[in-house]
Amino acid sequence: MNLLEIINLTTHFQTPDGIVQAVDKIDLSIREKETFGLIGETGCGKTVIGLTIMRLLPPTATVGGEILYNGKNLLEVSETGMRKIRGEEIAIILQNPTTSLNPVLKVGEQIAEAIRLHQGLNKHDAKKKAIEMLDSVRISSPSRRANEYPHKFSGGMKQRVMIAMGLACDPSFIIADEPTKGLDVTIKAQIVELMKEMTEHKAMLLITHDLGVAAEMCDRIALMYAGELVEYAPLDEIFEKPLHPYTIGFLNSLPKKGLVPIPGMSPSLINFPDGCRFHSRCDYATGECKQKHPDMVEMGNGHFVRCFHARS
Amino acid sequence: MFNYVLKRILQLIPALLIVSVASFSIIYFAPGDPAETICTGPDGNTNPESVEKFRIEMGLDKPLHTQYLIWLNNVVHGDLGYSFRSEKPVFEHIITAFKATLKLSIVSLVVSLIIAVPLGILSAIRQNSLIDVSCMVGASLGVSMPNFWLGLLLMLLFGVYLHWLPVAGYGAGGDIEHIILPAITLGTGSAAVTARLMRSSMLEALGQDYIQTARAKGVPEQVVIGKHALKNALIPVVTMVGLNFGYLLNGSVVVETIFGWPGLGSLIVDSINMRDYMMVQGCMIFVAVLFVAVNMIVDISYKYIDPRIHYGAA
Amino acid sequence: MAQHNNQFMDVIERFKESRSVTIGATIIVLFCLLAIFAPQLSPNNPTKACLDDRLISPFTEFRYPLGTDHLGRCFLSRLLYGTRISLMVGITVVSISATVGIILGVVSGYYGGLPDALIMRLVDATLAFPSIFLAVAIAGILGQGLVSVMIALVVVDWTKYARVVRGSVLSLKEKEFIESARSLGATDLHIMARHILPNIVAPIIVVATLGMAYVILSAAALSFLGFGPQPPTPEWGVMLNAGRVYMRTEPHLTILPGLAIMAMVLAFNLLGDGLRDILDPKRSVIE
Amino acid sequence: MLEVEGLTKYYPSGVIRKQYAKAVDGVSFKIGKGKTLGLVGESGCGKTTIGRLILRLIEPTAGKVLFDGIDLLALKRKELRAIRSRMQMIFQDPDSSLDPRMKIGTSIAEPLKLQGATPKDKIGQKILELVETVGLHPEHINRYPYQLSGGQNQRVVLARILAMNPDLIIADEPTSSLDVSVQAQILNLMMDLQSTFGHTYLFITHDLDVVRIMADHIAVMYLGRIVEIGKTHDIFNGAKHPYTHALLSAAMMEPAAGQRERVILKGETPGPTDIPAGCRFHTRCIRREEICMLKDPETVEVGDGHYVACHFV
Repeated sequence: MNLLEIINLTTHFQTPDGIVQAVDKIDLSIREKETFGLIGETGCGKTVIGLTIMRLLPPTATVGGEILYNGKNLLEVSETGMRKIRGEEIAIILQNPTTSLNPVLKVGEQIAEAIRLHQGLNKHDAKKKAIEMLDSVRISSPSRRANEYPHKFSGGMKQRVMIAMGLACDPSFIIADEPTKGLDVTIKAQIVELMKEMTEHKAMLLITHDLGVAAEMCDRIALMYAGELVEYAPLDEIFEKPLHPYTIGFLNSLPKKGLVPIPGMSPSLINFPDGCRFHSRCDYATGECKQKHPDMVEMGNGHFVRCFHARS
Repeated sequence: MFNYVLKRILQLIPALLIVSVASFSIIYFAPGDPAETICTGPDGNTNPESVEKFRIEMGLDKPLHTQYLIWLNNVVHGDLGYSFRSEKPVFEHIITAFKATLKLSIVSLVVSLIIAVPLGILSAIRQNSLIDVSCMVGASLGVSMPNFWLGLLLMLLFGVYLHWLPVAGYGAGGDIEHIILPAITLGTGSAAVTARLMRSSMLEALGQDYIQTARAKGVPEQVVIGKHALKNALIPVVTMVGLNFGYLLNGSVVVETIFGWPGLGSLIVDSINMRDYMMVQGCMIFVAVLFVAVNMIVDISYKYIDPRIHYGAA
Repeated sequence: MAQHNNQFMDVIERFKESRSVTIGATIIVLFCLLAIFAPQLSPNNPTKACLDDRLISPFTEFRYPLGTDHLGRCFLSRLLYGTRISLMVGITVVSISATVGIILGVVSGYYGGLPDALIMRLVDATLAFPSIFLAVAIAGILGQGLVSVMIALVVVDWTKYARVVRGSVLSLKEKEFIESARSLGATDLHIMARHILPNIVAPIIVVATLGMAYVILSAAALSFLGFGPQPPTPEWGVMLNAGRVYMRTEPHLTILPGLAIMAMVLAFNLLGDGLRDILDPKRSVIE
Repeated sequence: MLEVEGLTKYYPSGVIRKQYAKAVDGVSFKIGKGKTLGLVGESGCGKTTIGRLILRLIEPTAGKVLFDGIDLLALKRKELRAIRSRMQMIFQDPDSSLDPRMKIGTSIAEPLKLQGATPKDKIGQKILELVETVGLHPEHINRYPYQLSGGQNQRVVLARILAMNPDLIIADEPTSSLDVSVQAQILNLMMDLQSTFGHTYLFITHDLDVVRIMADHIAVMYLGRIVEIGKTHDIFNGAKHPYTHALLSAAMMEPAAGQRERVILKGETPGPTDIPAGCRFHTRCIRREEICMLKDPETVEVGDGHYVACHFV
């Protein structure tokens, strides 16, 4: 059963330089209790997908397509209805915990706020619950810490607070946007461990550029390039049988896999090249790739790829 | 915290010393011999004998640095000398004038905040709307308007043509009718500055990531603005109140002169025109110490407003 | 962003987009033209008194389009010549205080240590006085005249530049490109001239433009209070002060000079605010 | 080529009670000519400070830096300026490494002009050569840094450095702000340049996977001190310090790696102002015993050029 189903989703931004097609005709579905990894490099549009699901986009954005959550199209829900869903049913852990916590509100209050809003607890009980949440994300002496301001917390601890805040109302679906960005290696390992444990029975969309983190946490992985998905498959398939040249190139450019670079740069989201968006950087590109835009095709085993040459 | 206050006070000492030297030297830069200047009666006559007596009495025959130290010692003990016009202690005059200035400043400050803060917030949340544009045009005009001109125009309209309010004067201890026009004149500039600052800091706060966090929690938009954004946006505005005090003191020079308000501003202008240099000297050092103290208090009080500021070792 | 190979063109592009820059710059250009061509545009000698023609109202006599003041001097001519004085005071004070402030600010920020401590204490001491109080005291002691007003304003104004420049230099010093210039073996002088100065031009331009507004307004205030130039000089603040006696019967003597001051100050404020938005590092061409 | 001995930098703090932040606390290592030493550690461990100390961009509190046999810390300002051209640094953030108001070409020309060895009329040609060497197009010469991507700017930085023809290059996290595919491009370029020009590298990073490919030797830092140093192969196959173990196991990859044993450190790194007594790692160490809290461990040699500072080796 799919908890979330995204059909033909398009998010465009109006800017002075032209229309930024951050998300372009994306289809994907997330099952219950599944962790789905969305991987891509800077500026490929992956963060926008999370914000689109939450309907947290600036007014310059136009969205098309459908986002079905439990069969209900989130793009048609009223703003009030959406407010009830945010935090209670779907939570997002935004990237960059340092700027995502309000500097002038106490940490406990920031967690308790969501609890008060959605669960109708009074101030005292909500605070007690907030302290429990801090404890569950392993923050030592949580009742003292709840009364402190965010600047007293280290980067790793702020990320724990963000996780506690996201999970405070026990949502059934979590979007985590680059939860380990900027953290030291040993702290990153702690956070990954914590998130695995805390979200075991929840569905999650993990947005990241870090394949290692995705490999640790995800059941399925999708790769995003220039506003569209180019490949998605169960975790093992991606690592053992990558089919799209971008996926192969991405894997090979990792230091562990020999540091073989992909030549060139990603295109800007304003003008895409004709044909396959990857053709100018691709070793396998043929005349067909320069003219026609490939569709997503299933290769069996739930493995989808957007490439004319995937079978060969 | 204690360390910080101590450090701030220690930092002020060199600046205050320079201030004191500057104020002390006013008498020496003033045209004419200070003793003669001081002993010149309102009729313009000087008595050489009394000048000589005064010289010795005031220690003016001693070397300059000794004179300075004597003077500084007196100042520290609150003795700013005597006004030659009234022959009363300078300090007494200053305190009386300061009370009038304080009254005027507080009323202007309150008026300007009441107008500026809500308008600034409204402009920010309705960015580029008619309200926003007209507020900001108004603010630009307010900042650029010479306050002596505004004062005269208000006087002309409400005092001369409409007879609603007294044209000038202090009334019986600065009563309501008398304070309205000078307070509006004085408050306009700071209201304009505050409204712009309120708007821009609100806009900045609304663009921060934590606003997104609050919305993602399902917090209603009024609460996002009223709690999450406003608390942050007010910090620079409160800082401004400290700066505003300097702004108001500056404005008081002109506004008090126009409206005949017997505060520090008109005191210093009158004293200069009357060549009452002891008084000028006293005013300068008083105003400087006052201004520095206010700035320091504002600085320290940030700690209570902005939890991000550490007053630690660094 | 449009890919100009020229930063200058990018900035020009943004100038055109900014309404406040357009309006401000237009008014300033107009005032400059009025100042330059004041002799040609003035119908009469601005300082020539004619007691027979005292206190003529505007638009009543062809000879005096905007009427005359209490000494029978042509008010339009006086206003036109006043443009010259205000602009001259503004430019002189701003250029002197900016030069002093930039030099001291760069030295203070770049070298730190003792020079920094000395300069900053001097700044602290100057800022310990509310600026108009200090200016009034200085101008009052130096005696009436345009020069004392200008000296007083320079004494007050230089700190602004010193502080802005010092702050910018301190934050630039943290930037890796300064470190890398040092590791290329560049001398301090080379770094200051080639890397630091070009990068602080933007904030200085903004401060100087807003500084023009401040100086013009303050000079008018000091003149209004009687510390400025002596009577025949057509200075707006002086004219306003002279006119207030006749406020009841001839309000134009008060209103017109005030409007002129406000228009000029507003123009510089608009230009400065617009420039600040354009040159703001957060959205600047250096992204 | 480079020999560092007991390098130390304390930052004083506190108005009344003097405290010291021990950013770098007695660090020693050597790098042979044409070799690469990878300096690995987490944020705040002092690795970045070391790079700047070697170039004397900041003055060390104590210690010795020998560059090609010359004691850098004994040099006067002028002599230092002359020798600095032989040591260059590449920084983490390519965008702030270039003067935003200078065109790319001007930036690359600056070192040539400062050095004065290239005749004026040859400078243009030399710039073209350099631009080509680092894989940029000649059309980039007239652009400004904000018009290029992070990876391209990092290439410009490399071109500038090549213009100086240095012996030693200190690379401070040169790719940590770049995407993996771009990181691979830059690292490959750096390795190519090294094999062409014979540069010596001090490669500072938090990423063990990167140094595994780049470095001949690896030094692992924790709170201002090197806790383990050795040949890359020895560190990856026979790490002795528990902190190195933790770093190695925290580097994640691939589901196929199987359920290998994962060491997850508890807690966070203390700040440089309150370095724990005894072994500075004891607060987070899984092998901690009483002695660790009492005694700072000596650095002992456990193999050919492999040194470890731990009581249990």
